[in-house]
Amino acid sequence: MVTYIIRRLIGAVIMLLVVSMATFAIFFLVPQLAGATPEGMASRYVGRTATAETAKLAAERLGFNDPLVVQYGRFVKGIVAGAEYDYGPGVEACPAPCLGYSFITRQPVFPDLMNRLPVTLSLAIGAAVIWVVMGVGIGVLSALRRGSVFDRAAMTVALAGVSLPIFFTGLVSLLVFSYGNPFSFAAQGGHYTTFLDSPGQWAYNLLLPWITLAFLFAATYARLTRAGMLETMNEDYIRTARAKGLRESTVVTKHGLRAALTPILTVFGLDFGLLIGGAVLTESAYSLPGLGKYAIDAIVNQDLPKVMGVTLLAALFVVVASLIVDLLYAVVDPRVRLA
Amino acid sequence: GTSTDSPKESAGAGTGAAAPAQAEFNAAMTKVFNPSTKKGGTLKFVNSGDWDSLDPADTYYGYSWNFMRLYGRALTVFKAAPGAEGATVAPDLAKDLGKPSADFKTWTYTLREGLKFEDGTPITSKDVAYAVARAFDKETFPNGPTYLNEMLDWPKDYKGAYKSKDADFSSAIETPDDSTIVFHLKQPYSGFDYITQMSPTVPVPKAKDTGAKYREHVISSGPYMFEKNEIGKGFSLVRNPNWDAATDPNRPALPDRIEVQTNVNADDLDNRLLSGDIHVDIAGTGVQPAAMSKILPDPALKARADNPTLQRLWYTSVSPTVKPLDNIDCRKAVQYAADKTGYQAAYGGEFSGGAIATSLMPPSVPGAAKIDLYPSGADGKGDLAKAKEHLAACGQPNGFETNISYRAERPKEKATAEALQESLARVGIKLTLKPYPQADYFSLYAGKPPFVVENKLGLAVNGWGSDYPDGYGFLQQMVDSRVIRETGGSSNVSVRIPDVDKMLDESLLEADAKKREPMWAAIDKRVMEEAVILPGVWAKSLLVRGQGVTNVFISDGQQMYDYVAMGVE
Amino acid sequence: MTAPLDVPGSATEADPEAVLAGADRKAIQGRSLGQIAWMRLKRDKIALAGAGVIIFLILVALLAPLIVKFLGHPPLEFHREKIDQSTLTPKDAFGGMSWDYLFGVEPLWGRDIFSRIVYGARISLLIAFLATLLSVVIGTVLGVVAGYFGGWVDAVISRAMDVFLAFPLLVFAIALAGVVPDQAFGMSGDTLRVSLLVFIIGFFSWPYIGRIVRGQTLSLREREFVDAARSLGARGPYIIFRELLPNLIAPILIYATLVIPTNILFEAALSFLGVGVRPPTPTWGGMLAEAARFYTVPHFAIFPGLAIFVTVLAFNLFGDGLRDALDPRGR
Amino acid sequence: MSFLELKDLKIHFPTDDGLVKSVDGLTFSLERGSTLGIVGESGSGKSVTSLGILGLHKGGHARISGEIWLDGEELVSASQEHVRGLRGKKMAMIFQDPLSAMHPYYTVGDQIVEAYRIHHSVNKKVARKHAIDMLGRVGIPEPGRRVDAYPHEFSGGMRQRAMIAMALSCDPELLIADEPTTALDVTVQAQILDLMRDLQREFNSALIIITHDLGVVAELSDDILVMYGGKCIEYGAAEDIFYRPEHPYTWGLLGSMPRLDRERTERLMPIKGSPPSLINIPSGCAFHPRCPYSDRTHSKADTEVPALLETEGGHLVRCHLPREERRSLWENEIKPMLETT
Amino acid sequence: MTTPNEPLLSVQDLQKHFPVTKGLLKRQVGAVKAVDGISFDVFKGETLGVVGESGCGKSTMGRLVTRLLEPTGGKVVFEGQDITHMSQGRLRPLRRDMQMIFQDPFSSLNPRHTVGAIVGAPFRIQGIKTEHGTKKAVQDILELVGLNPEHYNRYPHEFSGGQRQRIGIARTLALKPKMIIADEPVSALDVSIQAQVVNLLEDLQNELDLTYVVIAHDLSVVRHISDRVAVMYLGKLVELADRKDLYESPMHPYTNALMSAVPIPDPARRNDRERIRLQGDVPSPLSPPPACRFHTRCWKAQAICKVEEPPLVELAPRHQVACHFPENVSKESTEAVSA
Ligand SMILES: Nc1ncnc2c1ncn2[C@@H]1O[C@H](COP(=O)(O)OP(=O)(O)OP(=O)(O)O)[C@@H](O)[C@H]1O
Ligand SMILES: Nc1ncnc2c1ncn2[C@@H]1O[C@H](COP(=O)(O)OP(=O)(O)OP(=O)(O)O)[C@@H](O)[C@H]1O
Ligand SMILES: [Mg+2]
Ligand SMILES: [Mg+2]
Repeated sequence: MVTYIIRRLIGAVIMLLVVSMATFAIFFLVPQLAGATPEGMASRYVGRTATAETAKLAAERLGFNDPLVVQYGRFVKGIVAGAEYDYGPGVEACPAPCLGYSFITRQPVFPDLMNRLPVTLSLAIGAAVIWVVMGVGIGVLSALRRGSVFDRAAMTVALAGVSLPIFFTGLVSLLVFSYGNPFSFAAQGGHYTTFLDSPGQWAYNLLLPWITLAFLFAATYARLTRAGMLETMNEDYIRTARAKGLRESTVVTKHGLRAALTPILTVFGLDFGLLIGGAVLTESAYSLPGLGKYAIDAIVNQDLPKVMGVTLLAALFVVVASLIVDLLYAVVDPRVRLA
Repeated sequence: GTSTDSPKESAGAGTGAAAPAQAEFNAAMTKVFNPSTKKGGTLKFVNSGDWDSLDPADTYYGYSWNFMRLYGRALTVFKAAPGAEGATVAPDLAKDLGKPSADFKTWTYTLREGLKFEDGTPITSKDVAYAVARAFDKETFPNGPTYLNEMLDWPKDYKGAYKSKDADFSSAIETPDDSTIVFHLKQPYSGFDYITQMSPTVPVPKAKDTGAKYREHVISSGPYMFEKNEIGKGFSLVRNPNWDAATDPNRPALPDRIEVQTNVNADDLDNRLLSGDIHVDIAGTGVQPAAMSKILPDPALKARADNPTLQRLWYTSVSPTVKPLDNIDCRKAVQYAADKTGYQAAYGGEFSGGAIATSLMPPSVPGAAKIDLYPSGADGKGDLAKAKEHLAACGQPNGFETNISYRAERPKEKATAEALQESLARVGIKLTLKPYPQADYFSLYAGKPPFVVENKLGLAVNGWGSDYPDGYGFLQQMVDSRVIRETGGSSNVSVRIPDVDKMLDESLLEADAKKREPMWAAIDKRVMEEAVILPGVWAKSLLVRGQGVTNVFISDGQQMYDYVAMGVE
Repeated sequence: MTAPLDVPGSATEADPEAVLAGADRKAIQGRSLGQIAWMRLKRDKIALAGAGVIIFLILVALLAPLIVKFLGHPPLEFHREKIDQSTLTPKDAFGGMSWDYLFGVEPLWGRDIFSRIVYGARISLLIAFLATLLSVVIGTVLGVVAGYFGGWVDAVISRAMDVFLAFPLLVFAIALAGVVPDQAFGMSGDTLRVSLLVFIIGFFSWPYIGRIVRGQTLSLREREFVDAARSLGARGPYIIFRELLPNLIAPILIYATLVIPTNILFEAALSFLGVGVRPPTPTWGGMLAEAARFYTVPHFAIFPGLAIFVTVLAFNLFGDGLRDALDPRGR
Repeated sequence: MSFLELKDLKIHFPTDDGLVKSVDGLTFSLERGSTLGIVGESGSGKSVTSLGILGLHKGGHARISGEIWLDGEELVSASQEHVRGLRGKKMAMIFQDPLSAMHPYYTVGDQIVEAYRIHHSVNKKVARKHAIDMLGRVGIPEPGRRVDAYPHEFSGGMRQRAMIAMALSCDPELLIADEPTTALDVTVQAQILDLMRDLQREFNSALIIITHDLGVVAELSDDILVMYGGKCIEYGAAEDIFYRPEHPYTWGLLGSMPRLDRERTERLMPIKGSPPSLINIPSGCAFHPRCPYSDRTHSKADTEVPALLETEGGHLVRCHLPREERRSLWENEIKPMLETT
Repeated sequence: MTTPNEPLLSVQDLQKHFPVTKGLLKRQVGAVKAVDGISFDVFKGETLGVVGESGCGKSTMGRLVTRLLEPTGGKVVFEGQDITHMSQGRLRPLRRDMQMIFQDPFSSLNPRHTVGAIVGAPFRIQGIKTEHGTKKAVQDILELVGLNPEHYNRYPHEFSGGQRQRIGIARTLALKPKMIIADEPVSALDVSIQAQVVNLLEDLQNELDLTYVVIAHDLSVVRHISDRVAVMYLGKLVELADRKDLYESPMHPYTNALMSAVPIPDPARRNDRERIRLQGDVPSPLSPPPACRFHTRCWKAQAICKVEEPPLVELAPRHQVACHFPENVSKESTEAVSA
């Protein structure tokens, strides 16, 4: 078990390295292929009145003159061992995990990320609760009443749900339920209150994003659950459970649901992990100051350390989520052996 | 100056005793709207973007300079008064305006008494000198203006307060005593008071300086100080107990508290402003198209709006290095063929966009003259006959193909490109749209001469606003060919006229403002003759007065609401 | 003596027709699995409706110039006379919808929304199809290779798929689409953008197909007909192409149909975020992004939104139907 | 009335391809303490019958008609809830593939405890003790430890034992074993068959054993029912079926089987063709297309469904051939063939 | 049956160990000794039956002989050629002479190929041109196995299990092999169909002069079709003898137990049979018992059985057995062995 976790973590580290290399390459290699010089790249970060001299200095300060490998090595070293940054009057230590500091705002990235994380977490957790309850509930009911009016209606809505782009749903829901028009019951975009400050306001502000995001996922989960449930209810062991004389409700919940939900656990883990890593479209649509918006803003400004930070954090979440899912899976399904 | 949101200068004090203004369109343009001296309340600002930096050495946004005056005092300040008076300079930290030497090369300021930082330590001339010296370090403070770096007579090899730690820079700045500061200029400059109102002269206590991290907590010398600062989200200011109103005639300091939220979706911002949820859209660049379409048809909303003209030109560079635009007739054909009303619409129409421009300098810049070398017909939609004539003269009677670049993230520039594409197509000039990332626009693409040639960027959508209301400030970065760098980065991408460079230098040597002004107009005309800039619109913005805000007015110094004077009901 | 139960004639003891007589063979005589699937599909009205819409959309995309010629105005043509010049929104009610402008006109320039939607279908479908093709090709090749060869090849490819699946794809795609210069790989303009998007989308969605194909290959590989071919002396390529691939076509087809809508959404998302095909070429996502700026004119958002929705829904419906038809377990 | 009686039981499934007549008029009865073997080829409706007796098609889309009398109660018309109450306690079932028939997520013990506690209100501890007891009874070594194992941790034989323990945990009066040994090796099969025989004696329950293996039925059954195409085609005491079979299909089955207990016959005697589809059961006698004697029935074979008639002492046959002809065919042609060396 | 001196197939000390790996680096932690040193000969024209319980290595043996698997050790000689480690390329021509019939008629036919393609595959793969074209050849073969040649263009799913197995047989016959290895050719079929196929195999053998190795777990079937029978237990050959000898006087206790476990379709004999009931299941081939592998279940086992592995020796003419305490053996031969 412990060795399994260690092995998985090693795998995760390798994966994060790959992810970071790819991100790095996009930001350095691609512009270089397009003919950007170190000074040229540095001149993004030196303000509007900079002289060539300043650009050169900046290029040096940012280390753009070094070979890519060296730059990348420095980045990785920062994560592992921390780094030091020249702030003018003195150097400042950026303790590990140091994801670098923004080329533009000169802020260390890590605290920024930690700052944004609660927003995305709030969004993801709230939405996840809604979509799991709704999706799984509807999926189970649909499966049990296969072919009924409810089933058909639910599946039609679900199919529509997975076919709607979230940036469109977001826009329409803002138009209909917000922007100060008569039906509005929800906050406009761009508001975020921390849970600790005011739980009520927190929920009120996130209501619309939650619903929109949850709608999309609930649709997917309803379909998944229904399919899983239909399959499980055809299993031999369900027949056995019935042959024992178990009540149908027990058969469904204790024997059917548990088995049907386990594969959904995996999907959920991945979805949730990806979502924490940045609900890019939702956060853009509702201008929530979460990691996804942070990533987009950073990309627009070509602020590499920020992008690296989010990408890595996002990948980390996926990896951790899938590790947790696998561990949970082993708990839920005794057949799974972690080796 | 900047191609983005332009910095400006600052305001003075007293809201004057103007008569209460009616709530009507443009009510805050020339008069103070809703004047009051009532103190207290929280003034809420929202920014759809974010500051480049809150550090006085490192910021170059007009709104930032406007706002900074709440927590930082420079040597001088724009008067807090509506209209033209707001573009005049008043002493701030200094007792009086600067005292120039006869040759305008030495400027002396004497500080007021009783000035204190937020922590109670007195403000001395050394703090001002230190602030300027640290601002010299562009590596640490890449964003801030560089006027003082270039104007003062710094020692050779001087690298700023950090890298040349104990170096003697008295050749540039002297502080004979704690209340006197003397600036030594390399060349005479009569408008130096405009320079000292810029943020780099806001004093910084050396003991509290943390370099690039100083932005996280700037030590206040003004009426408000930082309470909490979450970069990327917002911050709040509270009263500075060590600020003494007696030393500061320019700032009424009405609200008790100021809250700023950053990175808010622009449309949400407009809605919240209209609904009264917030007081000020701090960027001061005007509302989004959606809000505009709500405001203009609605008299009640329109009465809350102001529509100032900015010292800013939205234009398109026409690159003479790209064939066939190396031929002046081809460039003229572009001038004639362009549909200026489309240009105007692209920026938001006559209210949000601005007035159709016929030359570089907006009428509000001192010395601006009416120059219209390429009249675009009665309806403003271009003079196609003339355009064709010039096309023929250029040897391209059927038109030609070239590219037009713009900043991908800017919908208005995209619309401009689309408008030009459509209007030039009428005479056979085929444009292909080339969006580039904003962050690299000048450094890697449109501002990089070899790239322009290679990629045939005949046209580049561009824009420029003045740092302070002065012809030189408006024109220099736009037309001086010497700012063009082969490695990229300059916002002048098309003007390379030796005459113009010479004229600029000559104007600097002219000490008399009255004689300088016609020189600006001459430069403007000369550039237009070469047809290397296609002027689009002289920008205007549609601003909305927040509900319950008092002392609202727009000054020519800020070209947006003056934030120092504002209070809340 | 007659052995009553044993039809004489040794090897041919069971009369061939009699052997068949037991079951009713008429219904399925001479039908391949594909034909059976088609029969089932034909009975699935909803899937057929989906297919109908898809065909319609493809026709619309192909015939865009013709359709626009008769029913609209060129997609890039300005109609500023339809726009109120101070608010920049359409003058007429309902966003300017009329017989002339079926879906109304865009704010600002007054371009015909109908024709832009029609032309937008080209980009959407082109990118979605090509990207799907790319991901199918990559996914199939790598999936088959991983599944068939196993061992470390499989380990490497599977790891790679994990990495892709853990990637914050959208962020990554935006970053990539944003930094690629204007001219690259000998292409420029729309060609480059389309290729780039196809590459990004296709390249990032292959693991989904790859995983399916790998899994199927793994299970097919265990089937005895593969051993049978090997025991006849068949080589690797023969087994992959002749034995495995025909059996992979069904799952690939199903997943391709189900990946297409995902890719349409992906393209729309990238265009929405401003890194898609460049203006003024109309795309649905791009129109939605514009519409968000002019949200006071709701019809501007609704038509591109509906276009995406209907297209994606059609593919999903058809894909579901196809899966039920091709996958005998599906019922 | 016998302990279990089926009267004209029909179980039909409407499907897309047509109506599947899985069981089409099945009648038989069974006494306590005796064993019935049901044999038939794959798809002849054996499993559907057994699930039908347990009422497990209820609530599904099956169409059920006829009567099932268990210990004086009619089950087809009884409410679903009532039948559920009988399951496990009154009647229980052992399934073919114990691995898929046991829930993979619960321990063997839990699953037995669950079965026990449905019908006995005892606390978990008591139930667990009972489960350990049962596991011991069916010959699982170290039941105290094995009770906490999961099904996948058991070998095939042990799983089937656990399955039996589960089925017997409430002392059911009727036990149905659907191919209980098909998935097992011969040596293990022998163990399980012994076990079932012993347990049946001990519990004195009625046992239905379903299989394709005539050997297995011969080992266990008192009576044998041969199914073909959803119908009973021959029924009788084991000795009748093996020594005096009267239906050509039964002859075919016997002729198809190589036998371990005899030196090899020159040729096996298969039945030609393959089993019918239950959607399109051949008209008349379902077996007629495969029957070598169908031409001797004066063309009744494909028009008239033969009735299940008693020939003598509880031996029932469904065949158009005159009884005399059948007997002489068996005695003169078939039997000698089977015994040739 | 006559036995030529030269065996068609000769297997010597054949071994196959499947490595069991663990961890990221695929460390080998053990091996499944699926086939662990077996030797036998198959002579032209005869049928060798191989029986044993599930997992004892029968299929593995078959696959080794046909070189679908690479042997770990030992030697396979076919027609005088050592094919143990022959490359697949050199093996190709030899494959014409040695063919395999598979157990599962559903998985052994490619569902996407027509019957024509399936039966014609050998021609295509081996690059053989036939006189009247492949189609004619295929149709001839179909006729030979009792299928209607007109079914050439049908797909496997249109056939019943027995017919499918005939198709599989037809495929093996296409190249006129000398030897056919049949791995449980009838165990997936219903009794009535099973007999059809068994008869077909016999008829083909007579007609085409084939040599069979028939693997099965059904002792009755093996008894019916084999000339000689080999009994396997846990990867080892425990007994190898002519059919009659083996069934009438089995020497190995395991063989004896195996036969007495088979239910006899004769109700009269259900009580009078003398039975040997083995306890427990077959041990795992991962850690087989040492020495005589049967000792854990053997009622005759003594101390020596746990330490010394009995060799496979010929205790009677043409009757080999590997046991320390064989049954049905004349005294002399036992002594001969111990001497
Ligand atoms: N729920 C169902 N819906 C439709 N058809 C069904 C259903 N259950 C069983 N059948 C059909 O009924 C027929 C009889 O099935 P059953 O399982 O009773 O056969 P069996 O005699 O047990 O065969 P085997 O020996 O293979 O287990 C089969 O053709 C099967 O396809
Ligand atoms: N590819 C493989 N990798 C690992 N172990 C294997 C492999 N193939 C077979 N084995 C193991 O080798 C042993 C012998 O398997 P084999 O299939 O030869 O048995 P068998 O006698 O044919 O059994 P059955 O009667 O079930 O077909 C089994 O324990 C099996 O699990
Ligand atoms: Mg069955
Ligand atoms: Mg096997």
